[in-house]
Amino acid sequence: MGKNHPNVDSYVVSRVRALESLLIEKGILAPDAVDAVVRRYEQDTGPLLGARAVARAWSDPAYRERLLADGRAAVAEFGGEVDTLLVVKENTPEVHHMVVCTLCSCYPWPVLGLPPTWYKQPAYRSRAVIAPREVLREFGTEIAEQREVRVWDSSSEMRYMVLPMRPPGTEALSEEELVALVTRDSMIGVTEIPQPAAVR
Amino acid sequence: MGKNHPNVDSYVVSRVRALESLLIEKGILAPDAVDAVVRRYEQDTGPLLGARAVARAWSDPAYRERLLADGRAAVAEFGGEVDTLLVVKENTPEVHHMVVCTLCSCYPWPVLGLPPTWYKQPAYRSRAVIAPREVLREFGTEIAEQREVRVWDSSSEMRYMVLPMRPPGTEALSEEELVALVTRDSMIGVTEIPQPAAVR
Amino acid sequence: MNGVHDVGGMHGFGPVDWDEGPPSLDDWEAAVVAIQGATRRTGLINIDEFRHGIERMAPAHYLGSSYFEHWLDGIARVLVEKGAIDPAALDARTAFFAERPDGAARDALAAAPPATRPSVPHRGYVRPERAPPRFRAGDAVRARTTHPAGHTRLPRYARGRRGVIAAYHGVHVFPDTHAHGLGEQPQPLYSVRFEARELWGESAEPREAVYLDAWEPYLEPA
Amino acid sequence: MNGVHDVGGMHGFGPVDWDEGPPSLDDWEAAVVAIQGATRRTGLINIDEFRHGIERMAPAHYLGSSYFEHWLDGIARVLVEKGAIDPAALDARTAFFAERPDGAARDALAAAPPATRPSVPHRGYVRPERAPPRFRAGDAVRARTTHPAGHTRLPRYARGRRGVIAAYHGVHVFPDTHAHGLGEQPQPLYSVRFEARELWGESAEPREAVYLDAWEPYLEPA
Repeated sequence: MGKNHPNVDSYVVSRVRALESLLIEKGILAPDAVDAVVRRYEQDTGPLLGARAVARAWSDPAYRERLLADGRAAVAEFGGEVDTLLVVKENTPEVHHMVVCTLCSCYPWPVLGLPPTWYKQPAYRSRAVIAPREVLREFGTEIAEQREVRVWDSSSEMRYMVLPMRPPGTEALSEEELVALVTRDSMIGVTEIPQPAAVR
Repeated sequence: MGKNHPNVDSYVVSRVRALESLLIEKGILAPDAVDAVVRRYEQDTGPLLGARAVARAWSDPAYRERLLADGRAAVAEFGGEVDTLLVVKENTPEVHHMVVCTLCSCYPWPVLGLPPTWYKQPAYRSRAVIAPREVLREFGTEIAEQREVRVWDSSSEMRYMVLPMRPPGTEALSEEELVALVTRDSMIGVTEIPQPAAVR
Repeated sequence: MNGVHDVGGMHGFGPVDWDEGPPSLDDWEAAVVAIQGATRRTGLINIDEFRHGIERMAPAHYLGSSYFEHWLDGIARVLVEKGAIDPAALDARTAFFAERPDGAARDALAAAPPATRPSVPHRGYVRPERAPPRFRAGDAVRARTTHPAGHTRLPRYARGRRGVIAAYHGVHVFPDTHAHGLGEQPQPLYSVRFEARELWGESAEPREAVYLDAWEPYLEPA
Repeated sequence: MNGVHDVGGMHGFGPVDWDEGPPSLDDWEAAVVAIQGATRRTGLINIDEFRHGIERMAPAHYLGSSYFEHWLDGIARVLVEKGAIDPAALDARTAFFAERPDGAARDALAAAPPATRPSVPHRGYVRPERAPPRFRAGDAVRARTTHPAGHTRLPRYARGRRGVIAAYHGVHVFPDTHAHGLGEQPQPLYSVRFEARELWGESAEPREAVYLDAWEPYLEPA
C-alpha cells in the first residue's frame, strides 16, 4: 500500500464494484477489462518506452531530431502503442523544462506509465507554475539562476515529455545501459540525471 | 439545531473545551466569558440596532444624512456599542447595494447581530461578486435590468450595511412600526422590504 | 468554470509529497481505469465530458479524495446525467457490495452478461484545417478575460495576461463545446508562452516562463 | 496568499443555502467566540494574524468544516506558533474532554484560575495621516498583479484589473504586514469601483460593479 494508497473508504470500493457490475450488465464494460488493466499496468508499468526514446536520442542524432519533431511517431518506432500526440522538450544548459497539468492531471501514460501520486496532487499542480524552482528544490534539483525554467501546462490533448540532458561520463555506455539511467522524474522534468557512480 | 448547526465532530467540541480550559488557566480567558457571549448573542442577538437606524433614517432626513456620513456615530445615538467603522449604502430606484466578504466573512455584528450561516459559506461568498443578480433571484429578489447592482466586498476593517428603500404605503406608520418591517436580509442587501400586507 | 480543480498558482497545499516508489493500482483503482476506458471506448463519455464531470464534484470532496475517486465520481455523474445508469440502481448495488466486501462484480449479475458493445473508432483530436489560423508564431496575444460557468481549458491564472505564440499545432477539437454536447467545433490550437513576470508580477521567480496550449477563441491580439 | 479562502468569482459551490431562521450559537460555538474575543482583548492575536491563521488551514479541511471550526483551527494555530500554548498540552486536554463529553472547561483545572489579564485598549484601525494620499476620488487605478505567499486582502479576482477610486477613507493599519509581525505600517485606504465587465469579461452580468477596499500599495495608476 504505502502513501500511494491511502485507506480508501469502503463505500468507494462498493461503489466501484456496483458501477462495474452495472456496466458489464449493459455490455459497456467487457467482463475481462479490469484484468486487462491490471495486467497492463502491473506488468508493463513504468517509463520504459520513454527511457528507450531518450537513450536512443542521446545515441542517434537523426532519431533525436525525429523525436523532437514528432514524439508520437518517434516513440512508435519502438512498437509501443501511443494514442496521444506527444511533444518532447529537450533540456539544454540554457533551458530546463518541466511538465505539469494544473487543471487535472494530464500525463503521458503511454510513454511513462502510471503517473506518480504527487503529480496528481494539488501541491504539485498549484506550485509548479508559480514557484517551479522552489518545487524543483524539493526534488533536490537546483537549477542555476541563469538557466531558464520553462513549465509546460498540459491543457490540451497533446502530452509533454522532457528529453533530459545526457549525464557526463556516459560516452562509453551502450544504449541499453543508457536506458537504465533514465528515470521517470527526469522525463517529467523535476530531476536531472546524475553522472552514474560507476563512471565517476 | 437545524442546518445552522450541522452535527459537529465530537473532536471539535473536546478541542474547544481544551483550549478554553488552557486559556482560563493562563488568565487569558475570563471564566465567565463564555456565559457573557451566550447572554449577549442569545438575548441581544438580531438586527435590532440596524433596524432602528433604518427606521429613523426613513423618518428623519437629518438622521439619514448623519447615518450615510458616519454610520458608527449615527448608530451610537441609540446607545449601541459599535466598535467598527460602519459604511451605510442607500438603495435607490437607480441602485441596489449588496454586501459580501469574499475572503472571510466580515459582517457588521454590532448592528446586525450574528451572521446567518449562508453569509459565511462559499456559495454566497463566491457568487455574490460574479453573479449577484442570480444570487439575488435565489433570495426571491428581482432587480430590474436598468437598475445598477453594486456589490461591496468587505476587505478592510470597515463594515457595510445597506439602507433599504422604504416600502410604499408606509407613510402612516410610526417609527416603531417601521422598525418591525426592517429585516436583516434587507440590510445585507439580498432582499428588499415588501409593502406590508396590512397597508396593501 | 472557475472550479476548485483550477489550482494553478494557489498557495496552501504544502510541500510536494514526493514518493520515489513505482506507482501501482489497487484493485478498485484498476476497475476505475477499466470503467473509464470502457466509457470512452464505447463513445458514452468523451474526454471533455469526463473532465467536466470531475470539475463539478463538491469542492470539499474534490480536495478530500484521491485521484481515482475523482474519476469514479465524475464518471458516475455523467453516466447518470446521460441516462446510461439509474442512480437508484447504482445506490442499491453499492449497498449490495457494502454487505459483501469481498464480492466481485459478477456476484451481482443475475444472468450471463450480454456481448460487449463494439468500440467506436477513436479519431484523435486533430481535425482538418478549414481556414488559415489567425495567429502565427511570434504574434503577441492576450488570453481573454472570461469566466464561463461551463468547461474550459483556459486556467484562471492566464486570463487577461499577455503572451506570445510559440507554435501552432493545427486544428483541435474544442473542449468548451465538446464537454457540453455542442459538438467538436474544432479550433486552431497554439502553444503560448507567458513570462512568469506577466503572470505573477513581483511574486514571479526569475527566468521562468509558462507555456500553455490555448485554442484560438481563448486569445485576442495584444 | 492565493488560498482556498479566496473564493470570490468561483463556481461550483451550488446555490445559496438560504435559511430564514435567526442564527444562534451552540455552546461550543459560543466558547469559540469568547476565546477569539479573549485573544484579541489581551493583544495576543491581532485581527490579521487571526485571519491568516484560518487561511492556512488545510484546504480540504477549510471547505469541509463550519465557520466556527475555522476560528478554532486558526486560533489554535497562531497560539501554538506564538508559544502561548503547548500543542502537546492542547492534545492531552482534548483527549481529557473526549473522555468527558459533558465536561465543562473548569473540570480540567487543578486549582483556581489566576486573575484574568487586563485588556489591551483597542485603538481601532485608523491612524494619523502623515502624507497626502497618492490617489483622489475619480482617479483611474489598476490593482497590482501580485501573488504574495503571505496574507493579503487583495482578492485574486481584482488583481491586474482597472478601477476608479470611489472614496478615500484615511490611513488604516496594513494587513499585509500586521499579519506577519511586521507592524501596522498604516497606508491610505480607498474604496475602488471595478466594473463587472472589467473583472469578468463577457461573463459579467449587466449593470454591475464591485467595490473593494484597497490599501494604497495594492494600487498603481492606470
